[in-house]
Amino acid sequence: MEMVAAPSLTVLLALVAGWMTLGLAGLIRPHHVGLVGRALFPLGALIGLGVALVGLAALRPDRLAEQLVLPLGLPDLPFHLRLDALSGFFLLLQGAVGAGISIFAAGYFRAGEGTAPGLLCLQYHVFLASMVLVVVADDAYFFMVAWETMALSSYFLVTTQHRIPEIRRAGFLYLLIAHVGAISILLSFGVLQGGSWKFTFDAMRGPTLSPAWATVAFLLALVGFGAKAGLVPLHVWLPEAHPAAPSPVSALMSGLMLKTAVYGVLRVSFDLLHSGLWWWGALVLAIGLFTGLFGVVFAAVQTDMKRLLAYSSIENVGLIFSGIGLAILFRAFDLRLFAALALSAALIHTLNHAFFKSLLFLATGSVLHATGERNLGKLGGLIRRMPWVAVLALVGTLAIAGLPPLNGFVSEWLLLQAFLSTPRIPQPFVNMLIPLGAAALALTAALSAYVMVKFYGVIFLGQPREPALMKAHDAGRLQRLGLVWLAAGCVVLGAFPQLALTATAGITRAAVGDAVRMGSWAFVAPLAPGQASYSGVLLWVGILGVVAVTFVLVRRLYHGRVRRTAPWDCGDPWQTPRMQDTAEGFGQPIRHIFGSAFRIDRELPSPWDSAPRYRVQIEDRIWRALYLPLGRGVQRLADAVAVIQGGRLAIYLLYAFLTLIALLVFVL
Amino acid sequence: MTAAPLVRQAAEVVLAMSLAPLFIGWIAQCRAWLQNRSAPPLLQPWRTLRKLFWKDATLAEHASPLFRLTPYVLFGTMVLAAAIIPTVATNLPFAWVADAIALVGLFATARVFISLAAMDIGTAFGTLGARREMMVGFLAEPALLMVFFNAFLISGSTALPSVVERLAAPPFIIYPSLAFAGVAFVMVLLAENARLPIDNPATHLELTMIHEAMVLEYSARHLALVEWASALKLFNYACLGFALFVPWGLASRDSGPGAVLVAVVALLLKLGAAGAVLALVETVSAKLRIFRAPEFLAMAFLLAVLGLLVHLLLGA
Amino acid sequence: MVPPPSFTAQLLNLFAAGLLLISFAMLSQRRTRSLILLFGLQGAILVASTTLVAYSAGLRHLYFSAGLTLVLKVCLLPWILLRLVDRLEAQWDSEPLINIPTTMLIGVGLVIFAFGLAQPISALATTITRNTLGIALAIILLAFVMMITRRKAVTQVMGFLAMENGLFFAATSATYGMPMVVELGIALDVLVGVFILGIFFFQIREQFESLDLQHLENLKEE
Amino acid sequence: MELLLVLGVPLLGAVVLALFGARRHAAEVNALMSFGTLVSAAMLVLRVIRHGPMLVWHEQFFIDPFNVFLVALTAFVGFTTALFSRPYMRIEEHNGRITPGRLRLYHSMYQLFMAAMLLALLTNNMGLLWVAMEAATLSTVLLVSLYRTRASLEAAWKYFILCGVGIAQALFGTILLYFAAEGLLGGEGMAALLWTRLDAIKGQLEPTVLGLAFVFLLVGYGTKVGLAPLHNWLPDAHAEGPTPVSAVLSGLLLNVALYAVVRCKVLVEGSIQHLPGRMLMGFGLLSAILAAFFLWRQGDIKRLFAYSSIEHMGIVTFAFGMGGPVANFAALLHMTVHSLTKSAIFFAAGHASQTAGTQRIDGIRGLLVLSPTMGWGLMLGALAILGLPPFGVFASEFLILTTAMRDHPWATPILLTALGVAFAAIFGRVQAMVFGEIEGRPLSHSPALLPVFAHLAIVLMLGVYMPPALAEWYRLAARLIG
Repeated sequence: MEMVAAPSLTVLLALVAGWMTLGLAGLIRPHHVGLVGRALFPLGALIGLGVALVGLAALRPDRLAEQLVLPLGLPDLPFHLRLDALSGFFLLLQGAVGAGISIFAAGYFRAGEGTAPGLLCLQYHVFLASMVLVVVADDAYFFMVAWETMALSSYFLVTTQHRIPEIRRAGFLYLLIAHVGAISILLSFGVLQGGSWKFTFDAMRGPTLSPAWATVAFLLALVGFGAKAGLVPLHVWLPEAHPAAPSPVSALMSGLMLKTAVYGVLRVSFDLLHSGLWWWGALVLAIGLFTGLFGVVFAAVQTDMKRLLAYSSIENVGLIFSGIGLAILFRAFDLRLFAALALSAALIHTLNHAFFKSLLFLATGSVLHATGERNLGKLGGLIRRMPWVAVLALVGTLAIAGLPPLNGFVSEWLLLQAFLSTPRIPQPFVNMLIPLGAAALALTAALSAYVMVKFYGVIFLGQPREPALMKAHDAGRLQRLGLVWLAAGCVVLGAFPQLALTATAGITRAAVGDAVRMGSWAFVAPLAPGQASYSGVLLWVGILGVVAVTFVLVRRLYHGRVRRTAPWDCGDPWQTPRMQDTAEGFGQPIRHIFGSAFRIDRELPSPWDSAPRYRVQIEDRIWRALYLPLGRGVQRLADAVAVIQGGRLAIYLLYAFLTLIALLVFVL
Repeated sequence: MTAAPLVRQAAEVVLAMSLAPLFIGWIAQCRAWLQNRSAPPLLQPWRTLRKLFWKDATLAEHASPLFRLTPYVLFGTMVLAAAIIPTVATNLPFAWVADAIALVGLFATARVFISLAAMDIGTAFGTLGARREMMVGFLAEPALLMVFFNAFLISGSTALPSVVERLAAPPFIIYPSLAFAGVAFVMVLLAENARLPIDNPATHLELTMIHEAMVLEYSARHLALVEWASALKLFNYACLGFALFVPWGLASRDSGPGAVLVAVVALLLKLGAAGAVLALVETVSAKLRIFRAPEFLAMAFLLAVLGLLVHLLLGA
Repeated sequence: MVPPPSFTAQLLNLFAAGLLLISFAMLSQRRTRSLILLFGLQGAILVASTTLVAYSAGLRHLYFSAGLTLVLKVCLLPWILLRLVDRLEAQWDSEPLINIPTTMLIGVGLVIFAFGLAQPISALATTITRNTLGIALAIILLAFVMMITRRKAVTQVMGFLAMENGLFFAATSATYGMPMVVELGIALDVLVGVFILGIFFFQIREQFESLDLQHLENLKEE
Repeated sequence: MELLLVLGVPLLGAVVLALFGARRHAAEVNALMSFGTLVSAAMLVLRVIRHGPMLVWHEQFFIDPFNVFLVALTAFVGFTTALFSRPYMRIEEHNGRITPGRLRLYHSMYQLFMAAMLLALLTNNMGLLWVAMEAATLSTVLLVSLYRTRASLEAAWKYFILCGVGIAQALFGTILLYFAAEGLLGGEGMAALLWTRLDAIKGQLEPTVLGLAFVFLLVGYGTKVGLAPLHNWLPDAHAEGPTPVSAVLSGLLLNVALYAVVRCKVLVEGSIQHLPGRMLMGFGLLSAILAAFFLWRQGDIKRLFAYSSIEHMGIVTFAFGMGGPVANFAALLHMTVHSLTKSAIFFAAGHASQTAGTQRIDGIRGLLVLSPTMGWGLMLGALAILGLPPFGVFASEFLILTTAMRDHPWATPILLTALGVAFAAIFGRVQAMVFGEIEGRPLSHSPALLPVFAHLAIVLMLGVYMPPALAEWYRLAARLIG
């Protein structure tokens, strides 16, 4: 049977099964941290590497898609699996990043409040496994099963500390939105199967739907996957759930799970719906850009480091989706090369974000362990106490800030290149509006640098804001290993972007029928050599070279004498740590400039009070504008409906009577 | 590839490094003259640098390695930028390593590093300066990108050499969009290089300062590198302006040493003029309140976008 | 020998009219005792009509069901109910939820509706008792209204039983009765039902000190 | 033979328990009898699988895939519920809520109820069907009022009156059916009441009469299905009766009533094409959406899940209304998984409320900490009933929703709203009960959580793997319903 035909899928299934067994093994001795931490999680990391290799193998250009059918599932709809370039890319992402996170987690989880480590291990590996299955599922039912299993396992991981009400609330909101999104995806599949009653993706690729139905399917899918990805206005769960979860889980959710939503959108809009209307692209582009700007602006005013990262995830998802939107737009006008460029940009940013966002979340995890603090206002100066974490976090910070020569810059560069190609679009309004889009993109990128300076500066630099921080300790060996792995990923992808670019070639060829030009070993020149080129590795060489040379020269020609004294600070004699900018202070310009975006309530100290306190709370307008009214509306309806159950028997009989009469009239 | 291009590259970098402080000096002179003060000598910045290099460095006791590394990074990025921007000739090997967008990225890297360094000591002034620098930065960077986009749309390329050659190539065409872009560019330049009306390079101990507040804790060779880097930054911006708006006179790919000489002369003339103009602008304009800065830069940003729209509308 | 079908039909229609009349009377009646008596009377007429149908159509099993009805609805149920009422001192029903004239008006409307509904059907009935279906339907609907408007448990049950009568009438007159097994089953169910109701009455009494349905309005969505 | 056993065992049980129900081992006897029923039902199933549909006893009984699978389901859930009721009732007795005398009543009525439902399922005679339904009502009325509290009496009274009136309508509907058929099949004997006969000639039946008949039958049996707005008895009866009774009411009685409705629909659709389907869809949607909003403001754990039953019955009814092989298949599957899951939930919820000493949701907290198995049982059950994969409920909802999306797109927003609101309502409450700080004390007898996980395991299996035999069986049934 097909088993033979699909070697790598078989291997993949074996790996997944391995994860499952690891998880179950955790249940043998749920409270034994040594077993779980020292044995199971590292093994899980190894399996992750295996998954990455399978993905890599699937990315080879000459590779055809593998298919496999399992004897499970619904009677007429057994589980179908399929491994093509797109799934391969995401497998690579999940495997590589997941491995790093698992290693870190091995050193992170410890017994104590909340779920037992063993159970945690089970949920964790089920989560990983379900994500892998999502990207190889090849029929609607299996996809949905894997998809919801993913949501469910992550929900249990989020609510590990279920005794804390906020965390319960976060988990509830998360699962609710995830579920509604899932139903919407399901309906989209219902449209896609086009009356063939076959829910395999193969069957869906076949029929070309009428534009109206196709639009319905696309929009439903966009809503469903957008809810998972955190597109505004479906983002509200994200800043609640990510901080609530243990840091490795936040890393998984932000780095891997959000990406499955990206995968879903790509699968539906480029594979199942093989043609699209141009305004879909415009819509996705607009939503993406707005989400990006929204996310980064809110990230800038956060005071909780994990919330800050969560909002920055929203931003990056926005950037990814703007890339996807551009790709759809270009495809609609049959500008294949540019579509390929935009798509590659989106994919590469997906990969990059997985690396640096997980890195940063894990770093916050170490900080959390070392200090027990999540509030930026109580951190600071940790670079001296925990150098390892600080240095590795710096890499992540620079990467996510989109600075050359790290990987974050590459994808933004590609995205801007794609934007620059938009004048080719034969649609006056669109290419009039695109410049604004490019502007928004640029603003977002610049703001993310602002956010990251705040993030890094307040946590690691300056003077410790609390005396307790002096006792902070650096991360353990396993944690370091995980961080190093991810940081290395950022550096390598920054130095050799063409690796990632070649990886996406197969995907874009399948999706839009073209791939970007590869350039040479050192250079990236996606469109044409003379037109735009970038070389990460040479930039590295250049900067390091110049720095080294300058350093040596300065030492040689002059001297390296250094005197340590108290900071000068314009001769201001007494300085306390409280004099440095707080997180709120650092966010102040943003509050000033984008004031209309927030709902701010502030407590300003009066000139007379002896112990002046300043408190500011930033709220999301969308929550108040959309979700609270929704909740209130449902409540009101529920109250109205409750009247029906009024408790009086005569009235109940009356209902029955009237129903009878009504039906009789109906049939009359 | 042969050694010749590398030599040319090196020569150009050295030229930039040596001219940058002089350019600062020249602006100072012009300002002095415009304000009827006796001008400092042209070489003053060079002297300052030399003096600073010889001094003993003083560091705050809890300064982290990042703090000590930053000046070198700043200097490195700026030198690299100088290597990318075509100041004299367009056929530079390194120019292909990073295009204009990457150049903006480089500037951003420098900005981030200096801000981090400023926060490292954890003094009131440092963090305040860092915050303001980043604010100006995130407003200026998009504007700068938009300015570039104008040129990109005309030349259909983001690689500076191609841009320059396309713009400089005869016949001479007037691009109305570039007019908008030019104004925007000047505004960005002022903001990015801590000039009036955003920042005042001449002041200290003032709650309004930005750049100076960040480098307060630096001394001796570190300070020297920082200052030199900022001089280079200004120089780079100036050269960028030349490349985009008055690209004439640069030596193109296939031109002999004669052309190079012409180019150098042209560069000097341009620098002279630019310095004078800068000085004039700085003299006539008063320092803005820090929260006027967003408006100022938003204006620049909008001008640039307007330029884009004009270009798309007129197709030129 | 056999009387002309037309005459039987007329008689049957007469009975039917009587039943309808009685259900109107029940609808307007406030005293529980007389309600029960009326119910007995209704049962009696039912028996008469059933025997008539049985005789005219010569169906043996209808005699059985007539007998069953006689025992159950004319003797047993009224007797039980009367005893209950005496034991529970529940002779008087308080003012119904809707006042009597309005109820009457609604009743008339329902009768018209029922007839209108039954018209096309009875047209294709094969039996001599074609027109009675509409009346049966009317009786059922009237009983329904009665259950809705009454406040005391006992009277509500009376309504229930009246409805049951209507059903029985429909069964016998329109279709010459259901098969025997079914008849027995139905009768059994009704009997058991009434017994359970009796138990209920006492339990409700001991819990609420009255059979007033207002006490039974606590379970609701607050 | 098997048939005799299936009907006889529970009847025997009823008698035996009526006589000795107060003894110490009554509960075990109860479980034993239910087990006997299960075994004989299994034999019957095997027989049907081997020899196909069968007509016995002068066609009085008719077993086809449609009802035989319901028989198996009923017997199974009846058995597990008996297992569960053993410790549950012991605890109730220990808490002094009921006396041994009442226990006797409880056990015998339980068996009687089983017998009635099985009869309703197996009979081929529409009249007997009606009788059996009425019998089921009467037996459960006594079960609902078992505690003799004001609330339980009120609930039982409403249940009795509403269902009694409803069932009366059903009878009138049956009479009309008979009336329509006797012209063709002759009044003699019961041919005109036999479903198989009617099914054979359904094409020729008079549409107007059938229309009327269907209305009465739908209102009548629909009252027992709990279709809004005829549902008012349901939450009260579920909340005030003993939990095992709630379990069988939700898990079985509703199914049986729906079974009756569907049988009638099949007949009526012979001469009227779309009307019945439309009515069912309308009722289904209305029930689903109303129930969802009722869920939103529930304070009582058993009422909560009672309303969720209304919602799911609505969904199933909607699916039957849509008709067609896929929808019917999905509806049957949904009936199965719903009754399994819902009874499991009631088991867990019953023990939970015993632990907390209250049915108020805000009185139940931290089950996960107090008793992990109970907590997980409730949590997983709730997740399953909310249609989260890989549980089987999702499988059926998947099919129903996709079908609706293709054939009746206008209905999907309503379903989407209903499912979303229901999810928010139920999940929020369950989470609050399962998680959080501890409240409550351990139980006097060890709770029976085996049934809970047994049911959930089956539901889980149906979600990821359906035995081919079962699937084939569903397909046959779906085809029968047409």
